[in-house]
Amino acid sequence: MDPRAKLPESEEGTVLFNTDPIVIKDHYEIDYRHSYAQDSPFFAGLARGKLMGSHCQGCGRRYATPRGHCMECGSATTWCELPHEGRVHTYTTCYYGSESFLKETPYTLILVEFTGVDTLFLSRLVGAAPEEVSIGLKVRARFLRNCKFKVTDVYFVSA
Amino acid sequence: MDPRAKLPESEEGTVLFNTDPIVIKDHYEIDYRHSYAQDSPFFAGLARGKLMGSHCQGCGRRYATPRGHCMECGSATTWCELPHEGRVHTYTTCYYGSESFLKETPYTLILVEFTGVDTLFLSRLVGAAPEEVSIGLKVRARFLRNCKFKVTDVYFVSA
Amino acid sequence: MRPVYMISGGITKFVKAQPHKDFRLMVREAYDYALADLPGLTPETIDGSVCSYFSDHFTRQVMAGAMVQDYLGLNPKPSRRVEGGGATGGICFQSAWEAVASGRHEVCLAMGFETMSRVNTWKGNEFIALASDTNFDYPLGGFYTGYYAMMVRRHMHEFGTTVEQMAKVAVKNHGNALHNPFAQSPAMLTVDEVRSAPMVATPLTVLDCCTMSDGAAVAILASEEAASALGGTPVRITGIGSGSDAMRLADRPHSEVLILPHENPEDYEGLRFPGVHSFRGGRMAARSAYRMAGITDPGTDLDFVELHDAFTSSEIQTCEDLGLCRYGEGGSYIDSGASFLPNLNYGLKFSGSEQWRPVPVNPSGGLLACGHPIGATGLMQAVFAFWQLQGSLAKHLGNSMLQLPEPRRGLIHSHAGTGTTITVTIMERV
Amino acid sequence: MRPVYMISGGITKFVKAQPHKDFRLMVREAYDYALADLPGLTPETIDGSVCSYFSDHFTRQVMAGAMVQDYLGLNPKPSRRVEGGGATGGICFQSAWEAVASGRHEVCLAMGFETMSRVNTWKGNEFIALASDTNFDYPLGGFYTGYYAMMVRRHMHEFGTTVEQMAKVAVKNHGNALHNPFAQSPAMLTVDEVRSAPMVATPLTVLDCCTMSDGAAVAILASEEAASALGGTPVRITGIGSGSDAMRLADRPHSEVLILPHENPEDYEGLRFPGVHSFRGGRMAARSAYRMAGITDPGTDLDFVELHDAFTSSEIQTCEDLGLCRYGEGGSYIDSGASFLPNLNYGLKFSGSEQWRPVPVNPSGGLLACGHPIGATGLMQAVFAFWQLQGSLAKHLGNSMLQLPEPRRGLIHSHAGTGTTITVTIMERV
Ligand SMILES: [Zn+2]
Ligand SMILES: [Zn+2]
Repeated sequence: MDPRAKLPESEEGTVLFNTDPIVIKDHYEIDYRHSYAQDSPFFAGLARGKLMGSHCQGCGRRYATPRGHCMECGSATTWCELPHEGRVHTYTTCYYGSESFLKETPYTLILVEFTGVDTLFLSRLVGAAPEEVSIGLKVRARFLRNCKFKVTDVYFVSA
Repeated sequence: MDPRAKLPESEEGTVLFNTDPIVIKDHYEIDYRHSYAQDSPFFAGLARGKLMGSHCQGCGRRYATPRGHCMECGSATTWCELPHEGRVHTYTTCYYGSESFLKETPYTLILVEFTGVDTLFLSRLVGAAPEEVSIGLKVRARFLRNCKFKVTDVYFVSA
Repeated sequence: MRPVYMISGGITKFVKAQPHKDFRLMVREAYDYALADLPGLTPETIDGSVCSYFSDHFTRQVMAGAMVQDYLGLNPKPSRRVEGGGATGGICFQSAWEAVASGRHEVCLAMGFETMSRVNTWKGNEFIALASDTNFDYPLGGFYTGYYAMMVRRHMHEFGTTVEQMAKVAVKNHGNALHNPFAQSPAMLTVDEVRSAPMVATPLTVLDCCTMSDGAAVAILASEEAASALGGTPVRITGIGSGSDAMRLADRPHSEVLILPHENPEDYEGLRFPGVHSFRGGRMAARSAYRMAGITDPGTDLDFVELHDAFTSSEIQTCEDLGLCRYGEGGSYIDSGASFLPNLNYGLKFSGSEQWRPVPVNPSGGLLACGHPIGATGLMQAVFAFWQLQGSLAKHLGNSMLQLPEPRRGLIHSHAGTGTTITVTIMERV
Repeated sequence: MRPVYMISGGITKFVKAQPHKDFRLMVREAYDYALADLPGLTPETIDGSVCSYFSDHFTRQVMAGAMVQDYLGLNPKPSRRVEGGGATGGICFQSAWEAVASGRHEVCLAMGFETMSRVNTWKGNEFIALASDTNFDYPLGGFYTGYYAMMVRRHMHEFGTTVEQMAKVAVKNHGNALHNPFAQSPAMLTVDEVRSAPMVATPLTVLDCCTMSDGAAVAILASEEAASALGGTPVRITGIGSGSDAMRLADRPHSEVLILPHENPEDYEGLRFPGVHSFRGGRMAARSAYRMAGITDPGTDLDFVELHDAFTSSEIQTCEDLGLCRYGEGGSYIDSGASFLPNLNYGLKFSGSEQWRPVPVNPSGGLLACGHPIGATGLMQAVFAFWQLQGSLAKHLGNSMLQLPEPRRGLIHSHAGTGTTITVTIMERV
C-alpha cells in the first residue's frame, strides 16, 4: 500500500457557467444500434422508391404508416403498397423546432390523405411557400436517391 | 409552388448494422448546464481541500455527504467540515464499469466511516492492491489540485 | 367506493429557471407549504407517496423520485413514480386517489416537479418531442408545437375557428395570472400582441404556447376517517376518469363522436372523430369522471375548470371535449366570454351570446401563464382547485380577485402530447 | 378491501437480443398468450392498463407505454406508466391491484417490457447507474454491481457469509431454469465454475450477476365479480406491501431492525440496521404484505418465493429481509438446501440442518437464469407464481419438474437499485 499515492493531475477541466450556485457544463452521449424490427420493410421500401403501408387481414383497414397488428380488430396485417399521390389533410410551417432540426427551419409538415387508405401519413412538403399550402392540395411523393433509412427519405411536392 | 422541387442529395449516410431487420447506428447527445444547486458549497469545498458535510440543527445528526434537510427529523442543516481521516466501512474492486469508466478499471470503491459522523462517504481508494484492502483500514483524503468540480476531486489513500 | 379527500396542498412559484434549488429542495418547499397549511398533518401521518416527473432527460437522473422520497425523510415508506407525458401530474393525483380508495393508504402524498432549465429551450423541445414516435414522427422536425399546429389548422377547417379566438385564450389566462403570485408570466395582453408575436408553427405564435419552467407541487389525499381526524377543510374527490389515444396523430381514427349525457348523436352528423381536430382521450376521461361524479350536464354542474392549455388551441378543443360547449363551438364559446372571470377587465368585447352558462376556465392563469413544469402542472391545478373550493384563495394568493363566490364543484384536466393520455378529475366542496 | 384476483398471464421468452421485434410487438405476444389462455377474456372486457418499463434511455423513446397501448388496440381506454427502477414490474402489478381494489376498474392489464439490446452491455450498465445519485455516486464508476459488491462485503463481515454460499444460489437458480423454456440462461453449474468465472466487482463474478435481456410479460387482474364471470382458475392477491430506502447506500441509517411477527428485538441485539448489509425497504414491504395477508411466520406460511436475485448476494440478503431465516443466517440457509427444489439434483451437498422448513426460492430460475428485462421482470414473477398456484406449470412449460405439489401460497418480490424501492406481493390459491 502506498500512502503517498497520487492521482495524476490532468488539464482537462470542467466548464463552469456560474459559481453561485455552481453550474457545470455536462455532456452525455449515446450510440444506439436501433432496430426497425417488424417495420423494417417500410424503410427498405423507401430505398426502392415505394411507400409501404399495412393492410389488416381481419377487417380490411389500410394503414398509411406500418403497423404489424390492426388497432381496431387486433388482427395481423400484411404489407401493401400505397399510392404516391394524395391530398393535404392538414399542415403547418415550423419556424422553430428541436435543437437537432433548428438548422432546417422553416419547414412545412403535412398529413397526407390517400384515397382508399384509412389513416394519414406525416411528411414534409417541399417547394411550396407557407402561404401556398392549403387543405386539399394535391401532393406527390419523392424519394431521396441516397437513402438514409429514415422516414425523411420520402417527402412530398405539389402534384 | 414547384412540383419539381427536389431536396439536395447528401453523402452523409447512415451506418447499418443489419438489413433484416434493419438496424441503424443512431447517435444522441445532450449538453446540460447542470446546477449543483444547494449542494454547491460541497464542490467549492473540494477546490479548497475541504470535505464539507451537513449538521442537522434539529437532532444533531451529521451527514458525510451534504443534505440540505435532515432525513430523520426534517430540520434544515448547516455546513460542517469533516475530518480527512477515516476507516473503510466496506469496499470492492471493480474490473468492469459503465462505458464511460471502462478505461479506468480496475478501480477500488470504499465507503468511509468518520468518527462522530452518522453516515458514510463513497470514494475511490488509490495506491492499494485489491487484496490489500480490508474493512477497518485507516484512510486519508487527498484532493486534486486541478479541480474538476466533480466528487472525484477527492480520493483516499491508506493513512 | 371509499370516499377520498384532498386535505392539503402546496406549490412553489413557477419560474423560468431556479438554479439555486434542485428538484428535491423544490418539492421540499411545496411539501412544507402543505404541512404548514394543515397543523394536524405530520410526516408520521403519511403512509406513502406517488411521485410525478416527466423525463429522465430533464432530470439528468434516473429514479429521481427515490431521491425526493429520501430528501423528505419518508423512508422506508412506500413510494413510486408515475409518468404519462404532459398528463403526469394528473396521473399522479389519480394514482394517489387509487392508493387511498383501495384501502392501501389512509394518507397519501402526491408530489411532482420538473427542472426544465438544465438545458436550452430547443433541447427541451427535443426531449419533449422524443415523446412522439421516434421512427415516424420525431425525424420530421421533432416538434410538438408543429403537431398541435396541424391539429388546430384542421379544427379551423372543420369548424371555422379563428386565430383571434385562440388569441383571446391567451389574453384571458395571462390576465387571470396578474392576480396569482405563483404564476410565471402574468401579463395584460391584446389579441394584436398575441398575433404579432413571433410565429412558432403556423398558426401558433409564441404567445399561443406555454413556456418551460422549474417548479414543484404537492397534493395530500386522505380517507374520510383520516380527513376528519386531521381537521382543516377537506375537499372531496368525486370523479376520476382517464383516456388515451394513438401516439401518432396520423394513426387516429375518423369515426363517430363519443357522446356525453347531455348530447345527441344527431348533433354530430357527418363529423368524423377524433380525426386530428379533437382529443378522443379527453372526451373519454370526461365521460368516465362525469359518470362517477353524477354529472349529467357539465356546463350546468361545474363552477370552474382548470384545464391543460399548453396551447391556446388546446383550450378551445378541450372545452369541446369536456362538453362545456359542443364540438365546433369552441371558438364561439371563447367569444361569448363564458369562460372569463366576470369580475376582471380583459380589454375585450364579448359576443353577447348567452348560449352558455359562465364557467371560468383557468382562473389560475393555466399553463399559458402559470408555466408548465411538466410533472408539477397537474398537481398545481389540483392545489388551485382545492383552494378555490375551500374559499381560501385570498389567504394563499394575498388577494381574492380569483376567488369565485361559493364554488361547489370544479374540474381539473391534465393532458399529454396531442392527447395520448388525458385525465379528468372532479372535486367538490364538502 | 375489495378482493382482487389474477386471472391470466403471459410472457415472451427472455433473450439476450430480439432485434426482429420492437417493444410493442413483444408485449403483444405476451398479451396474446394471456388472452389465449383464458377464452372468456377479450379486449372488450379490459377496462384499462398500467405499463411498466424502466428507462427512456433503453427505449430511445419517451412515452413508449402510449405506443404499446395503441399497438394493442386499447385506445381510448385509460393507461399510464409506472416506474420504480428494477422494481418497476412489481410496482406495476401493485398499481393494477389498486386500480381494481379501488373499484375504478373491473379488469386491469399490467404489461411490462424492456429492450436492453439496443445498446452494448457497458452502455446498458451506464443507463442503470444513472439511477444512482449522478452528483455523488455515478461519477465514481457508474456501476451497480460495485454497489452490491460493497453491500455483500459488509454482509460477509457482519455475518460470516461466504462466496461459496453465494455461488450455491447461482447453481440453484440456473439449475431450476433447465426446466423453464422461457429462461434465457439455463445451466448446470458448479460452485467452482461460479467462482472461477471472470471477476466483475470483488467478490462478485459474472455468474453472481443477472444479464440484460429483451422480453415482455403481462398479468391480468380482476375483481371477484369479473373473475367469476370470466372463468378459468383465478388466484387471489391477498397481500401487498412496498418499502423504500435512501437512494445512496452511504446515507442509510445504522439503527434498529424492523421486527417481523415471528421475531424478537433480542434476536438482533447489537446489529445496526440496515447499514449497507440489508434492505430496509424489503423488510418494510414484507411486513406490510404479511399483515394484509395474515401471515405470522413466513417460513411456515409460504410455499414458495420468487424473489429479485439480480445478484446471488441479494437472494441471500432478501431471504433474511423476508424472514425466511433470521438476519445473518442467509448463508447457512442456502447451505441447508431449504430453498432448493427437493425433486432436482444440483450436484451439491447440503448441510443437513433442518432448522428451516423447505420453501423453494426462485423455482422459475429467478433473474439470474431467466434474465432481467427490467420492466417485465416483476410481471414474469407474477406469471410464474400464478401458474405455480394454478398447478398449470406443466401446460405452460411442457414439463412438471418445477411444479410444486399443491402450493397454497406464494410470494413475489421486486427490487430496485440497492433497495431504493421494493415490493412484496402474496398470492394464494382460491
Ligand atoms: Zn382490422
Ligand atoms: Zn435531524
